[in-house]
Amino acid sequence: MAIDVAAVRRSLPILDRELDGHRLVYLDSAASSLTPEPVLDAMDRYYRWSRSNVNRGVYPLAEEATDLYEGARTVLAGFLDADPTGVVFTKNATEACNLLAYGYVRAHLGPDDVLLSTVMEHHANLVPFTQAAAAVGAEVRHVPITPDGLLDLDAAAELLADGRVTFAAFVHVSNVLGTINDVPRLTRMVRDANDRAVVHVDGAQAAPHLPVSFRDLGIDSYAITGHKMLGPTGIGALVARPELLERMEPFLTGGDMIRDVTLTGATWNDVPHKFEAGTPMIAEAAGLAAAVGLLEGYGMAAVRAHERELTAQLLDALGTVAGVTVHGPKDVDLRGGAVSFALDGIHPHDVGAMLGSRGVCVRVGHHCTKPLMRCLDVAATTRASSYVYNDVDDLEPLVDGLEAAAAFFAR
Amino acid sequence: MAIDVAAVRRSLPILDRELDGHRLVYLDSAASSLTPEPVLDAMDRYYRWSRSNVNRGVYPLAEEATDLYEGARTVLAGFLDADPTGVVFTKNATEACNLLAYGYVRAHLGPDDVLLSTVMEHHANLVPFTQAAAAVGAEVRHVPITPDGLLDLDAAAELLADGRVTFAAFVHVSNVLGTINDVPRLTRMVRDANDRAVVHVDGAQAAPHLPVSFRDLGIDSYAITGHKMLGPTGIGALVARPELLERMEPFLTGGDMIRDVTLTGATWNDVPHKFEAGTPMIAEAAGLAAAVGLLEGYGMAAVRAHERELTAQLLDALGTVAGVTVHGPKDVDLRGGAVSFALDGIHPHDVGAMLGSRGVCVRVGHHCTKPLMRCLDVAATTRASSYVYNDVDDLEPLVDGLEAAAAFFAR
Amino acid sequence: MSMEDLYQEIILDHYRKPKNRAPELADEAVHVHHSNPLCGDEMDLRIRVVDDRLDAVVFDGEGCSISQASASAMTQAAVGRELKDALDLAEDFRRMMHGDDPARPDDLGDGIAFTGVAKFPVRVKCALLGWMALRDAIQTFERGASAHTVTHEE
Amino acid sequence: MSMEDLYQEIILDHYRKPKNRAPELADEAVHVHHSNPLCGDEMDLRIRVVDDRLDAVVFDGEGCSISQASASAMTQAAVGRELKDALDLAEDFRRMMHGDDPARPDDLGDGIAFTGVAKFPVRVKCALLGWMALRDAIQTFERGASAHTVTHEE
Ligand SMILES: Cc1ncc(COP(=O)(O)O)c(C=O)c1O
Ligand SMILES: Cc1ncc(COP(=O)(O)O)c(C=O)c1O
Repeated sequence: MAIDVAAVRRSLPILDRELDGHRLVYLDSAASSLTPEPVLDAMDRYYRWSRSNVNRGVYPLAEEATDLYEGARTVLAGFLDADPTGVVFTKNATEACNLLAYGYVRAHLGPDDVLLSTVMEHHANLVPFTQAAAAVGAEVRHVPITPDGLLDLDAAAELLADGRVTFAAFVHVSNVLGTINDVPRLTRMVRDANDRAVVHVDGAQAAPHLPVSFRDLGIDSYAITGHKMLGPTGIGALVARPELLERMEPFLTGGDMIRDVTLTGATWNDVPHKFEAGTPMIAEAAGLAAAVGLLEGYGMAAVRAHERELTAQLLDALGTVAGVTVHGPKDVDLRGGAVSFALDGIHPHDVGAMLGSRGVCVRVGHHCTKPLMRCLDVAATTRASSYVYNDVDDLEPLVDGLEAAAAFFAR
Repeated sequence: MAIDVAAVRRSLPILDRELDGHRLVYLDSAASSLTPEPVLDAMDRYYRWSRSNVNRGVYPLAEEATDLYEGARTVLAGFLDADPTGVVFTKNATEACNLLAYGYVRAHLGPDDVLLSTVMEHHANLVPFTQAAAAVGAEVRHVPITPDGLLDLDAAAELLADGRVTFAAFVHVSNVLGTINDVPRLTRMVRDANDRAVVHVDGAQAAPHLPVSFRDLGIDSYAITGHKMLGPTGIGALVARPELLERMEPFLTGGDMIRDVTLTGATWNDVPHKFEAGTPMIAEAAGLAAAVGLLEGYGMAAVRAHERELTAQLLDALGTVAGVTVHGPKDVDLRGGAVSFALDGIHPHDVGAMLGSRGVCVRVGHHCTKPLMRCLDVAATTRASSYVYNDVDDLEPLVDGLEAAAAFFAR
Repeated sequence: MSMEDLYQEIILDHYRKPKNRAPELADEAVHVHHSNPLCGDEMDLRIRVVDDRLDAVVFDGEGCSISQASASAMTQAAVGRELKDALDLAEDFRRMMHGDDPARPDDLGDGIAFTGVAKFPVRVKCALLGWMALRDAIQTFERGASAHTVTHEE
Repeated sequence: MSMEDLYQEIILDHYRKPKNRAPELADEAVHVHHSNPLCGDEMDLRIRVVDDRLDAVVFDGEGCSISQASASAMTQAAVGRELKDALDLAEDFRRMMHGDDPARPDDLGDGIAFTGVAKFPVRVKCALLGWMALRDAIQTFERGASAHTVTHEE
């Protein structure tokens, strides 16, 4: 079943907004997606009907809140084909990566260990691990990219050859290049080189757009973030093998994550609760569960097919604009819907301003991937990124805006 | 101006809910407060009108989102009489305490330092610091309580006498005893003993209920949480002197908190952004700002006066029930609206179940204060806690329920 | 959530007049101490074993009515059984608390009155405390030990 | 957000035909390099000082139209001024970017065309880059040094 874009758009009142007389064309879903009404309704229902804190309440509101929250865990686990016991809710994907960096890397690795990363990582999946590596004295190696923006797996093989890589963290889908990395293959390479290695994947740009089976990926942990997958702000998750969580040290400490506390020490609750300190994001979990419900309703295969088609059209459309250079793979089978490009001689800030003045919302900048910018030898890019509410009608305003920018800023 | 409880209640549709034919009587605001409609509306407006990510967007939605988010920082700073540059948004108060425990205690203290805590701390303000102290080899000392549930300041003076306490973390208002601690006085004692000492206060139960001036308290940092002050779940803050934030090491790392990133290192953004990694709680910040707006509208002096009055009535009402023992101060000038008590011979779980079956929502358990439970020599307490939407009509169902429990569970 | 669903008359009887409640047991084979720090429940369970059979089971402890009544009902259901059989019965009770129909309703005796507790997730761990202590005591005996302390939530 | 509010014709002129743009300066007193890693803007600024006056100011760099045009307009406004006076003018421009009315509109020259940028918070730092480099160059000179590198965002 194809995505009924018109129906999706009807659930998004924001799309009726006009910007200076222009129709709103939202092409910035890689930064944050729009939020359909059923998601808002789910949060509202909690606030208007079951508002209370979770855990140990003995009155009905508190039980409902707990059910909503724990139910969201099960829903997310089902969506990603993972064990609910392995789902730790965090405030965003960044916290999920930090949880692993503190709870595992800092706690268990040392100077004999080597971490594998790549040059295309988002800062969220890079800085926590480079900081952790520096703290424990471990080396970090980076898989480079090929000229078409794919991970260079031959180079990866060399980096792995000495068998010292015991931890790998890389991105599933690049937020800049759009590249869909072959996670099972790189994971096998890592494990073949060292079967004790722990493999972490940043799925922030993958879970919203592709069918994902945590089990089939064969990895140890996966970070996601709600606000990029039709969900609310303020919630993300680390999805992990429960055995990995068992081995991890607690990170944030406080209420609810303890078993017992004395004045000087504490013992810890069972996983995943051991990693959820304090009052959790209850409304947000309800909202995320509703967002997952929508995505499951569309079907992730259909979501992917829709975006593959739209990305092909976007690449074609960009090809018609003089001076546009697309970064990343041109083959739509190898890429998602985030498309970064340069417009010859014009700074992305100026491009973005022109597009914004015409109602076209794109992101310009380094997209939290400074090392990748250096590889591409650019300071910034302009990025258009699509989702289930976009269709081919959104491409013409983009193309027109780019042509207007080229004319306006011509020297 | 007194609080117009009827008007507040009209903004809370949840209060129209019936539980098994009983009117909902919500006396669990110390766990989490109800959320009035204007707060929900503020979040809705963001999602339906300005939904996008903050920071560096060059289109109007992104600027509006950034203004909402940064505006919330200013609003919260104004409410607490603090510098907006010192406001770091976190997911809850627990994260705020952890931020300080990692960014300051673990980073800067060592075996020569002594931490001062108290026996009445919530786990959120205890465990992060005992863990940090253990990690750096520092000693922790605990101020005991007097029989009426006040901090024993004579004992505190002894604990401070050797001048070795360089960090103190204590609670402003106890979530169990209700005690309002004399923060300026204990802070002066700490500083008189060692003028380099850093003083942190857990304001989770104070900011919702009392007028608070961060400047006048004379402390270095203050933790609050949105969901206890009419705000949404998923947001809290560490409010600190900017100079303290400058001295702190980064904690969560990733996007937005960096200045520059290379493959192996990073430099950090200015405070407070240095401590806000990844996509923040945008809708939640808008909701929290709206909640603060409501509280400012009521006037915090009026909120306090309302609760003082209601607490006096609650203490009187509890006095009429045979077998009830109230923990904590009896003088309503020394206490807030969270009232813990025992019902002779009946386990709090059973009390809570009886009350819950009659629509009366109270919390039973250790309230994340295990060490305090040991001091009180109880396993758990029953706690009734009020807020701006409660009035004297809520006390009768509570008293009736307690009498019903006493009869039902009589042996 | 009505009080009657949760607190059946049989439960209140056991709560008011607990069976086999004692702080000591002559010739005890095993003594286990279980506690649930989240609830503050504490349970001491002692068993005497003769010919692979539970010759006596006594408990002592503190906790809510459900935990105390359930332990009392458990001692009645368990005493006299072969160890393996008692373990199996404990497992049956555990599954009942998770919403399954019990396979041995008759053998559970008064324990069957706790079916309704399964609908109250926060109280399930209270009802299980005594049974889990029994399971641990038997397993401790089978390991050849005589005492064991467990801190848990379920 | 109309393009015209932001990109006044004067700004586009400076962008298309920058003044005092050069990679070198004979007899330079100070060379500063400023960069804004968030935008990727880079700016080299060189000054020559004669008798406490800015005898020459040249810039070179990469960045968006606003940053390049603002630096160009800045060089025109600054050259020939006493150091103290130029510092004061830079401060006037900075305050204008934060929404205040400029105290010396005439002295800012084409710099006044950037008033509208104050309404676009994300672009303010672009407009400031050249002026902040100027301030730093003068302060570096006053410290008796000849080169300085600054990485900043404002
Ligand atoms: C005194 C006190 N401190 C800290 C907290 C923790 O707040 P949160 O759960 O929102 O992190 C609470 C709430 O339970 C509290 O009562
Ligand atoms: C690939 C990737 N990883 C991680 C993140 C971080 O997500 P969040 O900001 O929600 O923590 C993002 C979003 O910017 C991303 O695109």
